[in-house]
Amino acid sequence: MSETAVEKQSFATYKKNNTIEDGDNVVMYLSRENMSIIRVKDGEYFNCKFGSYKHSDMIGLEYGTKLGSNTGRGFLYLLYPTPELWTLVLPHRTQILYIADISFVMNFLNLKPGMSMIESGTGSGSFSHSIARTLAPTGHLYTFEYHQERVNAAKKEFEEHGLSDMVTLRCRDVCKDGFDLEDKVDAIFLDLPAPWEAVASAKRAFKQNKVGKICTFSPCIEQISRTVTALNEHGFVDIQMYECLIRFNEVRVIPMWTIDEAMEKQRAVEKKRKRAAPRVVRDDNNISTSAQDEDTGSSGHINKSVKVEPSVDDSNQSSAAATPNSTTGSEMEDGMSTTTSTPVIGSEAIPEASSASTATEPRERINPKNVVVTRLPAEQRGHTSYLMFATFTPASQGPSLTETKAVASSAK
Amino acid sequence: MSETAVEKQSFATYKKNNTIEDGDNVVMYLSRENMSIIRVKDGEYFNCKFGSYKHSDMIGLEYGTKLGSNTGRGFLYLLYPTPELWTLVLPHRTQILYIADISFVMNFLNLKPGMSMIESGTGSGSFSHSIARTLAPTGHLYTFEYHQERVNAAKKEFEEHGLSDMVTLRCRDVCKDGFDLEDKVDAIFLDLPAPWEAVASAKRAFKQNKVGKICTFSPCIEQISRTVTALNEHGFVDIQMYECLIRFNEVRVIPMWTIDEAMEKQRAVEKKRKRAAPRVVRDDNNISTSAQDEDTGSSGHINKSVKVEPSVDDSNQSSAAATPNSTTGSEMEDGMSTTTSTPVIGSEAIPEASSASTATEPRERINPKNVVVTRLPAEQRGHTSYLMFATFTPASQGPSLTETKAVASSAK
Amino acid sequence: MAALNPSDIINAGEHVFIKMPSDNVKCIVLKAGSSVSLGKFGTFKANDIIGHAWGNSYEIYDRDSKTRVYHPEGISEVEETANNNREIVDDPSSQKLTLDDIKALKSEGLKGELTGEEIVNKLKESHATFDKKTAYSQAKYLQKKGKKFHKVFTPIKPTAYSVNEYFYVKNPAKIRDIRMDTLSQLLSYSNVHSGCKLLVVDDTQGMIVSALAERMGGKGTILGLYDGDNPHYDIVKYMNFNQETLDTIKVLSWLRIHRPADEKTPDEMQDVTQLTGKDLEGYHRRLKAYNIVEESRKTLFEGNFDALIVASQYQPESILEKLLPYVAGSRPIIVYHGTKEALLETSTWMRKCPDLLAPQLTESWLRKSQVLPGRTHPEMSTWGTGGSLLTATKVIDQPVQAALTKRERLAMEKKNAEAKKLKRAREEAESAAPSPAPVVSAEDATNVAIEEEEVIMTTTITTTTSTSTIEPIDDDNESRSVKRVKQE
Amino acid sequence: MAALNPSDIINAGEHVFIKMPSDNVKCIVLKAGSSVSLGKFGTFKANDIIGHAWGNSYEIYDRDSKTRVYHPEGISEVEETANNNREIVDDPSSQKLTLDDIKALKSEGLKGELTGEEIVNKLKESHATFDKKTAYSQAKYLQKKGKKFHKVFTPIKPTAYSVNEYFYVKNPAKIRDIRMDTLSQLLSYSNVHSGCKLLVVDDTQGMIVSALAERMGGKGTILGLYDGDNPHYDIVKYMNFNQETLDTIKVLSWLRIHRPADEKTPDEMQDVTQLTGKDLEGYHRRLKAYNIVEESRKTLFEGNFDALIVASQYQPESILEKLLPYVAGSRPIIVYHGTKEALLETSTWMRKCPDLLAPQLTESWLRKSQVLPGRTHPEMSTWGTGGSLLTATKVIDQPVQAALTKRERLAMEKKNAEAKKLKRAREEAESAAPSPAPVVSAEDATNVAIEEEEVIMTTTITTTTSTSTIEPIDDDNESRSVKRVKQE
Repeated sequence: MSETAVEKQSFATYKKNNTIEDGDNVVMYLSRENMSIIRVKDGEYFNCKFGSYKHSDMIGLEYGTKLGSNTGRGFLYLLYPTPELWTLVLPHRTQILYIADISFVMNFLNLKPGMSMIESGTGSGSFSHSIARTLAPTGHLYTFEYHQERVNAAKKEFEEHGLSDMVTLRCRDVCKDGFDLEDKVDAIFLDLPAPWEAVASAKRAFKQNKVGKICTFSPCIEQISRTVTALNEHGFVDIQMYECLIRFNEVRVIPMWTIDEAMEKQRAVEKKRKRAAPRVVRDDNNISTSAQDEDTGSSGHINKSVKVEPSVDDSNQSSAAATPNSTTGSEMEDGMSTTTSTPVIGSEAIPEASSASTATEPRERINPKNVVVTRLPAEQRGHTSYLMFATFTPASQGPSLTETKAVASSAK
Repeated sequence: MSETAVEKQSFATYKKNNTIEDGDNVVMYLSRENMSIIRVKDGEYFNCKFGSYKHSDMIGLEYGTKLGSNTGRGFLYLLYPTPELWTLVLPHRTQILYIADISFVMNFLNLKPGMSMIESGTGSGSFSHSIARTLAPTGHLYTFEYHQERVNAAKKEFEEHGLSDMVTLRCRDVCKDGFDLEDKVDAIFLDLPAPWEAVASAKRAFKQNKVGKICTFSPCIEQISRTVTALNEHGFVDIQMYECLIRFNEVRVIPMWTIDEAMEKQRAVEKKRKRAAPRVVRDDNNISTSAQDEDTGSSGHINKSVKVEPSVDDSNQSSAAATPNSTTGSEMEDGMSTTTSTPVIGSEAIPEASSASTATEPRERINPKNVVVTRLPAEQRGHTSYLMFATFTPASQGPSLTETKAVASSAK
Repeated sequence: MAALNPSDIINAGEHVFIKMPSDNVKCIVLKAGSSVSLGKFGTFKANDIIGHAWGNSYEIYDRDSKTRVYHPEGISEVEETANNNREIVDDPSSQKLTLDDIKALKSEGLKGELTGEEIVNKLKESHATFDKKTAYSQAKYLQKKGKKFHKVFTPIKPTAYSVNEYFYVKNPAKIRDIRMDTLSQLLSYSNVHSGCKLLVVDDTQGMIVSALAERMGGKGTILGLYDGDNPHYDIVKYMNFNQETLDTIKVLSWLRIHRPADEKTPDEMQDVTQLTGKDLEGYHRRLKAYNIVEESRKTLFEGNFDALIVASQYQPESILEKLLPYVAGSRPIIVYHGTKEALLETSTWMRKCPDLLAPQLTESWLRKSQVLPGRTHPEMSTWGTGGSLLTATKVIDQPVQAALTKRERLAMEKKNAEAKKLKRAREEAESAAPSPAPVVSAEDATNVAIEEEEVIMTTTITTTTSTSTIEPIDDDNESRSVKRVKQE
Repeated sequence: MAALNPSDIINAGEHVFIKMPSDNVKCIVLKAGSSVSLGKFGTFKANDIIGHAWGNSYEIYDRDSKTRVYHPEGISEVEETANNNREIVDDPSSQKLTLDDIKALKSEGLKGELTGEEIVNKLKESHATFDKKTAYSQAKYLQKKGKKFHKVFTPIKPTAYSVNEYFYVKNPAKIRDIRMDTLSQLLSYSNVHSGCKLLVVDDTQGMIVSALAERMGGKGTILGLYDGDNPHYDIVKYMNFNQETLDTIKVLSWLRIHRPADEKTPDEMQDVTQLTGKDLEGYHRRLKAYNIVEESRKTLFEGNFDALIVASQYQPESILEKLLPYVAGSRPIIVYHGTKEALLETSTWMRKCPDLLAPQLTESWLRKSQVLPGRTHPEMSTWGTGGSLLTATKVIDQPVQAALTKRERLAMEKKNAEAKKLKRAREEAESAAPSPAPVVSAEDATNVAIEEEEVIMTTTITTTTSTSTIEPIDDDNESRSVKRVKQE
């Protein structure tokens, strides 16, 4: 827990007592995809499809506590609101910045307590919260937004989140009207459609006698060259461009049977099936010239009409069906609806019994080796923007100190 | 082995007998970083720093055989030259395409035996070999290069590699003079500084009554929009852009000790050390205000003057030093040269004996869990180019067949 | 006009992917004379596209399901304007038409009473803030609505690429996450070509077998080992292969590699001379099936395969151990798995195997970009896992010994010396050009301590080194330090 | 002018990174009055940069090691020309100057008799094919040569970013491969800020501790547990921290967390009243050291840490087991390792731990681009491994039970019903706008078989489910399906 925390809650630090009190913002964590933020008010309820939760039950609990719903059928966790959680629960008024970009930009710009910074536009305030936390308690954030409604919403949030002392929010079209700040800040972040229009004013806003860093955030490649040109023309140096993204892994445990174990298992299944019922294989739709064979259940050729359509689904792959029971693959598919009317080879005449017997086959007989694997789910967040960085150099301070001294001594 | 192979060696297929014969091209595989290609000639030698190899010793061997050097001190493997190996051994006359781009482009363009294709420019012939292999034996590659010297070199290679029957190589500035091919090809690949200049001629080269695919290969983002515009203007559809690269993993096995195992080990070391010699810790350069302590060997604060400079090198991390002997970390550093003169804390007074005793500590006492891990080495090949694909649509064939029939029947 | 192949034309009875206005792709089997419903986008007559070349898009333009070739207008350049969406609040109520109005429009569109353009124009006119949008947003809005209301569809030809893309997007687990780029690399590493002979264990529902068969063009042999009752090569049917190509694919059950002790030939089971009618027919069917299995066995035991490709749910090394002997020298061994982690143990196993050279574990990275003039950028969502490849080369291990007489060695050394001399002379000529500046060494800094970190050699360390012979040069340098490639 | 902090200025005695014309970076300790040699790029006087603000570049412009602030000309737009390098054969012999000529030029340059520009011009004039190069190649050639012959250097201020970049490029193994982006994410997940209290196990030579300390700005506490004789926090010294910040870093040996049975206090060892002179000094030194260890122990046992960050070569779960109790509720737990594979077991362990919420295993991806007008592209070589992060939140597990009286529930339900009504009304108002078209369903296709793959729910399956209570909603849906983000 923070030593300097005050008991008025702020997203920029923790509360010293780490206890939920009336008026606190609390993140209701149901699952990674289901989080929301509330302000605790005695007498109110938080309702979701997994149950109802009484605010007054939360008061006095330590942050992080698991809380049961009124019925006891559901539960959630009461989390302390951090800028990182805020990014996950905030109401989207615009595209927002996520942790990959937020983190990299803050690191590159070397943000730390006590610095002054410009952000434009404020947007949904996702990045603003992280900046404020990092500059707190002595630094300051100037944030600009041209959209009045967004300004109003953000203003309210900064107040409710205990950040308004260190954030100045202005409604302003910085591309047209500039920042109206001179010799003031250490770092500047521009998330604007045409950042090049704000570069001249940005230059004036930097503390003039020290080094400063600027970052522009542009999704499209066409924005890159115009920004570079503007930065170049205004004397910024060391232009660097990055893309950064995070890959969130799914972790699974899958069994790995050797082919011998799998075959042993399959032979056992086959034996049982033979005992249970004589096997008849039919393929009524088989219009090809190749043999229909009753004995092997397999033909040596693939024919146009062969329609085998097992779906290897995820659960198949990762647990149950990944045990060597793919012998029963086609039986299993019977349980799934297929929209084609083509019969599945070998599936018709197999009695239910055999499939059932497979299910009761003791799975423990052979122990597969388990392997922990990762998978990147499709549709993760990909590209967000190109991050362009440049350096503002302090005004040249005339001759260097040594030269000044030399001049002074020779003047003696 | 290939059934259709003829005994004249070709990079487009295997030899039926899979045997090295006089005149064959053979890849000398010494290591992944050290491969070269030779033409076997009785009486000659292949020389490298690991030994000399007599060509006549190779003749009659099966491809893939491990061959000892003349002295028996070195060996290499005799590999059959494939387009993939060629990419790794060819003389670079230009930037070349590597397997990631080659593979993806071939797949997207749906190359297969019997197709006709244009490639421009030929460059070092890296991609040409893969294309020829894939179109063989009935397809054809038209490849264009404006640089006469490169044309001459590639011509020789195509002949020596048994590809000249299916490759037409022309010295030509296709941007200025076009391909001079009409209604001829199924696919086109353009690796040119200004591919947009070749788009009009490319369009004419496609077989006019069927669908065709074009790919342009451009490293810079500024080339993208000009290419898109040209493709668009010439009626190409379904413009798609990709980047593809391969990540080559280093695989290692590292031991993973629990903290308890590590501490147990360390306590044992410490006990031994105490027995071996009384421990004296001195930090002569310590100009800070904090205590110099002889007993614990550690102080609770970090001071400006504390100079501990152990290098955790790779071998450390992966085998020997990753056993819990970091107790001896500072001793080990004594063996490494440091350019600073600052003494390393705790290293001076420790007798060599203790370090030696650590080394003889039986490592088997605790068995760490081994974990197989991967690492991406730095400086892998990164970006190569943006791959832009588009589709040539066949000329509209007037009214559809059904309409034609309808007209015919109503005319009756 | 160049002559067309049957595969250049849309044929009746084949599988066809239909890309719809929504960008969704549907797979249909195109039956001659049928009508194909695309749901709310309308219906077209199969015969309107059968017999045409692939590649065109079609618009359904009236109630009678008439289609015509649709020529897209192309993407037009849109410039940034001062009109920058500032005034727009995300508020669906800015659309003045009610939901019912829009439904009515849609149904008129379906009936063919309104064209797509007309509907979109109506929407546009009734959009309160449309004029305030930037030109770009306007274009985007119209494109979005246009896609929905224009009944344009595109038949896509099934190829290894398009089939792979279709399943990768729709159900990646079915094909065990193998993505177009990873598959393409597998094809390259396999050196598949017309006429080769491949040994394959394919648990990707035949995705890999399909791609290999396409590259062989009807010449050569693929022998697929399968477990379970049937080879699960569902994907093959989507490829519209002709019989010649289908005949290149042979299969053999893992359980029937070796003839089971109780397996009887049809002749052992029945005396053919005693059979008549239905029984005789059955005998001949069984005989044919039996012969096919026998032929597959023969193909396997003859060996000399040009590649071994394993994409299995089972432990890869247990499969490699069994199948490596059937592969010829200097041929690729490829193991695919949906996750890299599943190949780690196999990779260390490969290192210890004297018959395998240079195992290499790779993953592919693929990124698609949106290509719009003025708005080009990588896609905002990524592909998932694309799978991982472990590749190596089958080699013929043998003891190494000195092979030269003394006289031979002397002759060789003389020759080498001459070659070296020549090379040095060439290098000297080249070095006349300005050479790249070496890194400043610390020794130059005399007045100030320049701190140098120790430069430590990175080498790959494996716990268990190869059991065989010398092993000096080879794999222990896997840290494949690709030279920093500089772009002109 | 804004007031400057000491850290805004280059101070004597501090560590400074010097970026040289070759783009190589050297680390020096800047001693007042000294001369700093940059090897062949010349020598500068430390006092010429001491006391100046960071950020400028300097040119060494004559033999006397004089320096002046260097204003780069900026990158100028270069257009493609018809002159496309076609005639250029890669042949170093096109440079007509001999190696000796060039050496002479270099030494003249070193002596300050020729400026960088003059040397480059001489090279250019003597380059046979220079005029045939494209404008771009010409510019590139000049830039390349210019860098070599202009004696321009840039002092770079050590920050968590620049120090990290320096070591990541120079010796990534030293900092266990932690890259700037991964480190930045660790900082975010840790929620480090002024005044917080952190528990850290840092095997990255103090890279992580340094970055955390920078973000705390001298307020708060970092307690670092170390193994071995000393905390190996070498990186800390590069950061030029003031004493206030250094004082926020406390350390404690793993072996001394619990006072060993045989450990004696200085008072137990010696009777202070009996000591004089050197012995007394020794006693006080020992006492101070002892107190520092005691204070670190106290800091640990007081618990309530605001984060636990582990970057260790040892099995992470064995460390977490010991240290979790000291962390406050709703606080981040972060494990870093250079390889993802080393965290897999820890990840499954975390899933089973009732005190940890939502373990998440991530890797970062970073790509730098070359930014040159007309020639912008991602860099031609990639970064290596950047390490992997496993993060979770410390929670307070407790049995769950119904918490409402019947009357309370009724009141609540009434309230809910009203809220729902309101919400529905709002939704209806919104739905008047055109809704996105749903995907065409297969049922619409009557005449033709539209084949639909089964849509299968992807859920993460773990072999061992949580041992605790209900666990319904929580983690089993880790397949964090980020919605496809569309860019306007």
